[in-house]
Order: sequence, then structure tokens, then C-alpha cells
Amino acid sequence: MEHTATYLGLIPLFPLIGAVVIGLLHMLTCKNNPLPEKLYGALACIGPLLSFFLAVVVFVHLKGMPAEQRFLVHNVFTWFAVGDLHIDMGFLADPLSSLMLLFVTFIGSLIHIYSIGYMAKDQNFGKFFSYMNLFLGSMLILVLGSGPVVMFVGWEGVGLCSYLLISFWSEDTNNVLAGNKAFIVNRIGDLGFVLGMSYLFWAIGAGGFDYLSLKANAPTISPAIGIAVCLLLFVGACGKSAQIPLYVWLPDAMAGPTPVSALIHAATMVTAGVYMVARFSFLYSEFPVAGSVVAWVGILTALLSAIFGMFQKDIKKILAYSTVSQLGYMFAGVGVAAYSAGIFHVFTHAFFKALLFLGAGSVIYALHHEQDIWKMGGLKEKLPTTYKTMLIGALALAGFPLFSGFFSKDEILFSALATGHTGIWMIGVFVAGMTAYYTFRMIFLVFHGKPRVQKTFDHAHEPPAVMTIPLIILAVGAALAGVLNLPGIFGGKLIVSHWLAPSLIEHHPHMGIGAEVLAMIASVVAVVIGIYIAFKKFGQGAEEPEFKGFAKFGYYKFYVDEIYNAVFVQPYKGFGSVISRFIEPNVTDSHVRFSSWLYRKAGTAFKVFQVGYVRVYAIYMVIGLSLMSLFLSQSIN
Amino acid sequence: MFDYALSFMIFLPILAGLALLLLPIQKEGARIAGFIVSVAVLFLGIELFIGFAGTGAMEYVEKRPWIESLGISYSLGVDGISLLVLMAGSILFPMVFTLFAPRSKGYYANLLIAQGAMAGAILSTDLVLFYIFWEIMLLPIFFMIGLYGGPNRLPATIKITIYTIAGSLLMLAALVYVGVSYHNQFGQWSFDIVQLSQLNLSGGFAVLAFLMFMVAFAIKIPLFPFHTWLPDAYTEAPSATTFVLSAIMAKIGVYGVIRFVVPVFEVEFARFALALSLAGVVGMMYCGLAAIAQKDMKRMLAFSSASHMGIIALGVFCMNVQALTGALFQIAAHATSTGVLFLFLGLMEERMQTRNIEDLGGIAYRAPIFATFFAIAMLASVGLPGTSGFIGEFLIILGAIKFSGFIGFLAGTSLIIGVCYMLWMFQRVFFEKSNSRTEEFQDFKLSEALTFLPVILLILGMGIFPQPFLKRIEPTALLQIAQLTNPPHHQLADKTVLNSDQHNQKN
Amino acid sequence: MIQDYLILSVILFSLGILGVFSRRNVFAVFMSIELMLNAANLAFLAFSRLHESMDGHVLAMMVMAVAAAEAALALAVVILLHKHKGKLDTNVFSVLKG
Amino acid sequence: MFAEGLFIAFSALSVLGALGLVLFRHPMNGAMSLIVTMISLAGLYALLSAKLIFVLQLIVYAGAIMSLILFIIMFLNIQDSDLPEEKGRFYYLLGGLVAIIPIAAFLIKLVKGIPATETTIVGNGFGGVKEVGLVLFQDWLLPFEIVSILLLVALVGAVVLAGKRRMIK
Repeated sequence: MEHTATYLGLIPLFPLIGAVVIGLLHMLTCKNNPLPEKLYGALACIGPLLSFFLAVVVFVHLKGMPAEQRFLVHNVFTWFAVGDLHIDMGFLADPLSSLMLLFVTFIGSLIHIYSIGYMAKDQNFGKFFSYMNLFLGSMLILVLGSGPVVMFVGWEGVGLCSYLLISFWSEDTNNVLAGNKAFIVNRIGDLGFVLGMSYLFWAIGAGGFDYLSLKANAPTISPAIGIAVCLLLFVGACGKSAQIPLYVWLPDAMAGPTPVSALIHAATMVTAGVYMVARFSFLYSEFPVAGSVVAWVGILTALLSAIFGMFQKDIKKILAYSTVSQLGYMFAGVGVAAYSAGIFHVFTHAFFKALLFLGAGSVIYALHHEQDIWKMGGLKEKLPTTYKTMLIGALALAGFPLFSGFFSKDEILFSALATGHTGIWMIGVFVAGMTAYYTFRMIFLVFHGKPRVQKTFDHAHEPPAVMTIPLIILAVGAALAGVLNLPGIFGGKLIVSHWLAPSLIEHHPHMGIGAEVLAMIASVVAVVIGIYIAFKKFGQGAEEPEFKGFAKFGYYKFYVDEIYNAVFVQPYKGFGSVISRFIEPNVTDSHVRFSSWLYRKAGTAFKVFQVGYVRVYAIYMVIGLSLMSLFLSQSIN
Repeated sequence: MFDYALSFMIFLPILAGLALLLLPIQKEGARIAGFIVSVAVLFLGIELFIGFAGTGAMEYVEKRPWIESLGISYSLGVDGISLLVLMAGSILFPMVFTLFAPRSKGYYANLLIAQGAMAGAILSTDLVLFYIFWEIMLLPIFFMIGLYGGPNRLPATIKITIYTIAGSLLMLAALVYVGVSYHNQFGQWSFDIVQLSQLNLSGGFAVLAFLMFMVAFAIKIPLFPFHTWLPDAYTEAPSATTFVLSAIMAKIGVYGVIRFVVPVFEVEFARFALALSLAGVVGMMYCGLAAIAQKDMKRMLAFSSASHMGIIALGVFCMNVQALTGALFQIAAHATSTGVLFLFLGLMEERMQTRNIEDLGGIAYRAPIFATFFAIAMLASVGLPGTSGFIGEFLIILGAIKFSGFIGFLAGTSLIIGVCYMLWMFQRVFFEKSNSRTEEFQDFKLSEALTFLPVILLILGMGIFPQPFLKRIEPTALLQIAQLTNPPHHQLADKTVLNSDQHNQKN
Repeated sequence: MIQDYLILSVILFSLGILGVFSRRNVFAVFMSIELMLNAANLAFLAFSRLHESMDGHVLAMMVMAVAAAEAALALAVVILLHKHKGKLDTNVFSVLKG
Repeated sequence: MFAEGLFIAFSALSVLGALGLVLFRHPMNGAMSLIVTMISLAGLYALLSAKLIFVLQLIVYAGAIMSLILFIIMFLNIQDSDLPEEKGRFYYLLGGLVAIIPIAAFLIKLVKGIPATETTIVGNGFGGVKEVGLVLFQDWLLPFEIVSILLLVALVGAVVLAGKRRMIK
């Protein structure tokens, strides 16, 4: 088994090879004789499945090791080394990354399979799978990277794939604009990441710039630098994981194909920020101030996007805002130093949100790309499997007791309460109620009541098995994943938390069992109230209301996009055109213009002497001679 | 024969270019001849790269006296500073001959002469020799833009020529000052850079001379605010010439700063480093912002190129080994990414007779191979990890943070600024709906694809395995930085004066 | 006294220059040039006499030869000018005007 | 005394002729006064013992070149209306004078520095045809040949220029 470490390099390599092979095949053949979709589908699934298999092998291997030494490092080659900076292309498997590895490859594989059905008959079928494989490879690099720089490779790689896949149907300008927005906003976050990495390097990076060395050197960092690094890295996380103020790209990212939304913009990529904060737990736990900032930003994001989510009518937008909201929970979790709770929520969220997206995808597929929930209704008879699985997903998302979301969310809220962040806890409970409300609003409007548009309803049909089987598998996960981290009061052993413990630096706060139960009851009550209100309003079938007042404000997302557009985008463009139209020719170029003007003016001035009569030129000559003579006469006597 | 490899790299293209001018050859023949010569140079370059030991000192040295009374010698050498610049030139040059419809033989002759002169400027270790090649370099550029350029080529030609000549004349004056100072301090003439680096210059004249050198190089780089010739010249030049300008000639400006200014003016350089690095980042941001407002794709790429040069220059001014190595690496990376984008653009222009961004669209569907190659070069240019662009940019930002947090932050904004205009352009040109013009866009011919394939592989290779390149640069960069942080001592100078006194008495 | 000859030469030469300056008539200008040549000749001969060497004489002969050549060409030009413009005014020819 | 008297007379005449050349409006008058200058210069040459040049001055200059000029002037049949107005020529004259005087003063100052030498006639055939001829063909052969080429070129040039008239028509 000593070769297990060398598998680490192979895990991201398989999907990357898949991406290159599929990409080349597609690139060379798409114009003249496109290859059959089955070939692409098979090729595309090989890489993720192999990676999943290796991930299991690595996981099993780690499990066989003593808890304190559970890490495998494989440095494939020296990536670059300049001066003190030494970056290995190295991969690290420890409990944290192996957990991420497992579910990323698992869900990734499922979504690849699902996509074969969803993307059928698309003319760029091959391109889609090339990008998907590339994404998975990058995500795995992100997860496995042994240091921040290698992580950054994956970090940017997934951003690129996100861009490519959002603008996948690129003939529609809106899709491309959404892609641009995603990439640019991500890049703003990346700026924070790069700056954070740089400061971190100059502070403690000379002794090795990988997590293990950094962890060892972390206590020597000065508080000012440490907090700065934490906050800068969090800016990066905000960009990638769609937190205030950089969340705006994620709802727009729904322009991509639905499997993309499920895989990238719900289950895996967007949680990278949470993962990164957990990876740097050795740093964040040193500086609780930075952690509090993270937690507050997280919970406020959760609140804000829950408000937006209540008023949306596009099924994918609702899910997108719920994703942002859940990401906010995760940050609240890691912010209050409950890293394992945050990561556990990442884990459960991956299941139920992927499930919900894929279910939404099935609905959309069945209704021929209709996404407006006010044009659906009564679909539970037409799409029974989709309905059942989505209902499980919705219950998990809402945090209904005993479903996976309940345990993970509750763990976070309880940690917040226990560490004294009462405000965060209160908002969190409130948002839990809102989550339940908007989730079930969606479920009721889509599946219950009467069909609102008869024509699309009649054509609706359950999608093929290649799409429903992943739904069922995910539904099982969404329902039961919570069991893995069953807290003590349910007789569980917090398996995930214990598994993650060696990778993370956290202390489990303890309060009396009574407080724990009370806190749990509070959130359950909130959830039940939320579902009840949703049922009251929409359970019996409702007509599309006119948005007024706050609802309208919420539907238009507080006009944040418009404000950003007015405050950042337009001034940026305006500044650009001012520079190129005005400043460049008139100010920057002024020294050149001035000297050429001077030459021209001097020329015009001296033109007076060029009368054109030769004898006048002779006079000039004689005047010169005469001046010379005057001068020379002085020197002779 | 290998002892004279450097001379071959310089004079083979120059002589071939002159021969082309004299011989009665058709344009197709000239093109093939040029290709053969540049491939020969490429092989020499690869041999050189493999044989390069990376000790930090000059290698493949050739030295023979030339104008002995003034201590000017014909001396050539390669070290970590010049290696990648040279390689970028020799690897990318053959492409220029294979792409595009054939033009007149004078064009190819000029390209060859430009190649030789650039190699000469890169390889010279004597200041006067460098100056001579530096000036020769401009000549073919003048002809190529002036004779074969776009509709507004004449103002552009005049601007670039006068601008750069003004800079070079300043440099000439400063060069004389340096030579005379050396003579005053050591009692003998020399323009060899190794000997000049022992100079102790101080006082107002030293600052003046330093600024004159810097202006000359700043114009060539071009550093803000001396970049205004660039958009015009890049836009009007034929695409292959723009490529040569952007990929190689601009780099020689940066190279000149590292090779000749830093060793001679250590004190002044350190004193002005902050201001200069500010010029670098401001130029980066300024040109990046200007790029987004361009309608002409070539002009946009021109601004983008200027923007990147700002970052590269910043790497030189940060005075630490990461930034300097990053800048030297980025020189090659930028040549393979942004430089090559000009070639892509040239092909597009040849196919569609327009480079107006608004007239284009939907090319990704018509020409998947073209779009993929273009996208890879573009991503390298915005510094995506895994491509060559990332390593250099990351090292420069890292070094800039050490130098000054504020400058580092501004440098970091290049991550955002670059992406904004590039994506904007990519959206309008490659995505969206195709129109009647782009409907018939031809994908790469086999020959074109094969021409670009090595570069694309190089972009990825340099991004994934940069260490073979960095390993060769780093020792020299370390030496350079060490010299900057501890300037040479006076004792050394006294000793040399003694020696030269004896020398004088003998005469 | 030799000086007197030389002074005379200077005076004649100055008058020739004045003629070139002040006249617009092509013939007058041309003849003023002839005058200047003669003044030069006078100086040659005076110096020749001073040094009692005959090189000056030879030079004077050559000046005459040049003057003859000049006369031939200049007069041809004058005729051409007259044919083209119908005038003898040097101000008519001012293509060099800036 | 006699020689001095001659010198004064000739120099006065030559200066007067030169003045006439500068001042007369009609070129014919100018040419006539130039001839006076030429002839009196020939006399001065004789006083300087330059026998050959004296003769050449009379034959070539006063004779050949001047008659050529006169011939052309008459050939063109110049009327008063053909002549330029030359209104401002006295201002030019004055300005020129101001410009010239420093030069002349400087030259005269130089000339004064030359050792005073009497201009008595030198014997031994100084300036005779044979002596000048020997100097010409021994020491000055190459310049002489070059001058001959110059004359040839001038000849050809004159022919070409004169021939142009037909080409224009």
C-alpha cells in the first residue's frame, strides 16, 4: 500500500486527460463528421469514475492509519523555485481533503452520467464533456493541492470552467455576459487570494509554502499580518463562494446548462471558499477577530439571499439564492471556528443541492426549457420520481428534522450559540424559517395544484433512466448523509467531526444538553412555521401575484445589480473611454504633441527668412561674414 | 563551430537579409530563404539553451578588441538575463515566415535584419556594441511599418522613429558620460559591462545620466507615460511586424535596464525604484483601462501589450529576486501569449479584411481549432495558472508585495483589468451570433495549425514545467540583486587605478 | 605700394557684392559677379608681385577660364529665363520661398 | 611718380566703372562701365608686371567675354518695360553697405599688416608668356587639364541649355 501516495497525482490527472482527449476529438471532428454521443459519454465518465475509485482507495488507506498521522503527501515535481520560494506540484491527502475528494468525485461522476441524458442532441456535446472533465480535474487539484499555490491552480481552473460552461450556449449574449460576470467577480476574489498568499509567504513562507509547513510556522506570525492574511484570503473565498459583496455572479451563472449549475454552482466549486477557510483553520483559529468577520459576512449573506429567494420565479434562480444562503451558513460555521460543522454542511449540501438542481433540470427538460414556476404546477403526477426525490431534497434543504440538512445546519447554529455569537444564532434560526418557506413555495408551485399552462403540461414526461437514477442515488444521500455526523443527543458519534479532527484546529464548545435541545427546538419550530406558511399560501394552487412594495424590492434583488452596474461597471467603462478618447491624445501624449507643435511653430517662425530670393540668402551669408569679421578684427591689431 | 554560435545568430540573419536584397529572388523564394535561416537560428538557440550551464556568469563568451583606443570590444555572451529573451526571439521568429500571404522580398529581408540586430542587442556585453545594434534594430522596423503598414502608416512610422531615436540619443550622451567617468576613475577606456559595473557614480550628473538611460529604455519598453507611440505603431504595422515589436523588441528595453542600467547605476536605481515601479503599475492600469474602450481589435491588443509591459517593468524595479526572475520569465511568457495573439489577429484580418470588434462574432462555432488556440494564448495573457502567464505574474506580484504593499496591490489589479478587456473582446469576437462576414470563416489550414502548435505547447509547457527556465535565470538574478543591495567597494577601484598607472608608465 | 592694390581689390570686391545685393536685373547681377572675379584676380596678381612668384598669374588665367565658362553657361541660362518668363527680374524666380 | 600717377588714374577709373555697374539701371550702360573697369584693371596688371595677364585681360575679358555679354543684351532687345522696377535698390545698397563695411574694414586691416613693397617693374621676363607658360605646364599641369574639362562641360552645358528651347516647343 505504500504506493497509495502516488495515486494522488493520478486523481486529478484522469479527468484532465479525459478533457484533453475529448476536447481534441471534438475540436477536430465537430465541423465535418461529428462523433457519436455515446463515445463522448463513455469517455467522459471514465475519468471521474477512475478518480472516484482512487479516492475510495486513498480514503480506505487513510482510515487504516493512526488518527494523528493521517496524511499522505506526494510531490510530483518541483513546480517552481525562486529564492526562498519553493513550490512543489504536490498533493496532500488528509482527512479534510479526502472527505472532499470522496464526495466531489462521487457527485461529479453522477452528474456526468446525468448530463449524458440532459445534454443529448446538443451540437456541442463533446465540448460540454471536455469542459466538465476539465472542471473536475481542476476541482480535484484545488482539493488535493498541498499548498496554497497549487490550490490556486485549481481555484482559477474551476473559475475558467465555470466561465466556459456558463457561456456554453454562447450564441445568446446574456449567457456570455453572465459568464464574463462570473469570471470577473471571481478574479476580484482571486486578487484577494493572491495578495493574501503573498503576505503569508513573506511572513512565514520561507520555511516551506505548503500547508503542513505553514501550519507548523503559523504561531510565529504577527497578529497584524495574520489578520490581514485571513481577511484577504476571505476576499478570495467571497468571490468563489458568492458572499457579500461578491455574490452577484452566482444567480446569473444559472444561465449555464443545469448539470453545470448542479455540479459547479451548487455542489462543488462554490464550496471551495469554505474548504479554503477550513484548510487555513490553523490561521483563522489564531485570530478569532477574522473569524467573526467571516461569520458575520456569512450569516448576513444567508439572510440577504434568503430574502431574494422568497420572491424569485425562475426555478433555478430560487435554487441559486438558496445556494448562496446555504454558503452563508457554511461561512458562519467556519467563522465561529466550527470547521467540521461547516465542512459537514458542505458535504450534506452537496447532496441535497445537487439533487434539487438535477431535479429542477429534469423538470426543465420535461417542460422543454420552461423555468418559470408560475407556468408550472401539478407536475407530481407527470414526474413522480422527480417529485419524490426533489421533495426529499427540499426537506433536507429546509432542515426538516432527521434529514441531512437538519443535522449539519443545526450543528452550525449551535456552535454559533455556544461560542457566544447569539446574534448569528438568531439570524440563523430566522433564515432557517425563510429557507423552509421559499423551498416549499417552489415545491408547491411546481408539483402541486393545477397545471397553469396546459400545453407544456401535456407534453411533460419523465426523463430517461440515465437522468433519474442519479436523482435516486442523490436522494438517498440527501436523506441519510446526516447520519454520518449524528450528534450525541441522538446517540450518534459525530463520525465526520472526529474524522476531520486531525486536519483542523478547533475546540468543541460544550453547553448543557438542555441548551442544545432548546436550540434545536427553536430551529425546528422556525422550519415548521416556514413550511406551514408556504403551504397556506401556495399549497392549494395560487395565481401569480403582482409584486408590490417590499416584494417588488425583493424580486428585483434590492437593485444590487443595477447599483453595481452604476457604481462600478459603467464608471469603469466610462473611465476607459475617457482615457482612450481624451486623456491619451490630450494629456499623456502631450509631451510629444508639445514638442512637435514647438517644431512646427519654430519652423513657421523661421519661414519668414526663406523669402526665396537668392540674393537675400547671399545677404544672410554676408551678414554672417560681417559678424565674423567684427569678431576677428578684435583678435588682430 | 560552436564557439561562434552567438556571432552566427547575429550575422547569419543580417547577411541573409542583405543577400536577399541584392539577389534577384521572387517573394516566395525570399520567404522560404528567410524561413530556413530562422530555423537555423532556432536550432542554434536550442543547442545553446540545452548547453547553458546556469552558473550565473556569462557563457559562450566571444571577445575580441575592436576599437582599441577607446577600449571598445566586440564582446558577446549569454547569461540568465539574456537567455530567455534570446530564446523567445529565436523560437518565435520562424512563425513569421510561414504565416500570412507572401509579401515582397524586401519585407522578408527586413525581418531577417531585424532578427539579427535584435540578437546582437541581446548578446552584446559591450555598451557601445549594444548601442550600435540597438540603433540598427530600429531601421528594419522603420521600413516595415513605413512601407508595408496600414493606411495611416506614415504618421505612425514617423512617431515611432523620432520617439525612439530621441531616446537613443539621450542614451548615447549618457553612454559617453559613463565611458568618460570610467576613464577618470580607472585611467583607461572600457565599455565592457563587467568593468563598468565597478564604477562608483555619484552626483547630479550621475542622476542625469541614469535618467537619460532610463528614458531611452522607457520609450522602448514602453513605460508610462512614454508609451504613446505604441498604439499607433502596433496598429499600423503589418501583423508580423507588430508581433516582432511586441514579442521581442519591447523586451529588449526591459533587458537593457537589467543588463546595463542596474549594474552601473546601483545607487540611483535604488533611489528611483519606487517612482519607476509606480510608473510601471500606473502604466499597467492606464493601458488596461484604455484597452477596454478600443473598437479596433489590434489597437486593443496593443494597449494590452503595453499594459503587460508595465507589469514586467515593475518586476525589474522591485529589486528582489522573485520579482526579477518573474520579470525575466514573463518576458518570454508574454512573447508567447500576447505577442502570438497579434499573429492570430493577423490571420483573422487576412481572412475577413476587418479587425473591427463590432463586425465580428461567432467565430468559435465556425473555427473551433482557431478559437481554442486563441483562447489558450489569451488565457496565458491574463495569467491563468497552468499557462506560462501565471508564473511570471505571480512572482512579480509576490515580489512587489515585498517591495511595497501598495504597489503590490496595484500590481494585483492586473488580474482583474486584464480579464475585463480580454473577455469583453472574446465575447464579441468568438461568441455571440455569427454574421455574414464570419459565417465563412475558415479554420486553420494544416500548415497554420502546425505553426502554432509548438507555441501553444510552449505556453502550457512553460506553465506546468517552468523550472527548467527559472533554474537558468535564477543564479544571474541572484547576483544582480546581491549587487544592488551591496554596491561594489572602493578598495577594488583603488587597486585598479594602481594597475592602470603602471600600464600608463610602460607606454 | 602693394597695399594700395589690395585695398583697391577689396573695394572692387565690395562693390561687386553690393551689386549682387541691390540689383534685381539678371545682367547686373551677372556682371557684378564678373567684377568680383576681377577683384580677386587683382589680388592674385598683387600677391604674385609681392612674392615675385608667377603662380598667381597661372591662377588668374584659370579664373579667366572659369569666368569664360561661367559666362557661356550663365548667358545661356539668362536667355532661357527670358524666354520662359519674358523678364529679367530675379525676383520672378522664387521657388525656394518657404 | 609716373607709375603712381597711372595707378591713381586707373584705380579711380576702375572704381568709377564699378560704381556705374552697380548704379546704372539699364544693363547696356552697366556693361559699358564694366568695360571701363576691365580696361583700367588691365592697366593695373601691367603696373604689376603681369605682361601676359595684361594682354589676356584685354583680349579675353574686355574683348571676348564682354562682347559676348553685350551681344546677348542686344540680342534680347531689352526695352525699358522689360526691366525690373528695382524701387528698393537704394535701401538694399545701404543695407549692403552696412553689412560690407566690417568685412572691408577687416580685410583692409589685414592688408595693412603686409610689409610695404614698392611695385617697381620686375625684370627677367617676370610675367612673360614663356615664364608663365613654363610654370603653367610644369607645376600646374593637372589643374590646367581640369580647367579644360570644365570648359568642355560648360560648352556641353550651354549647348544643352540652348537646345532645350526646341524641346519645350
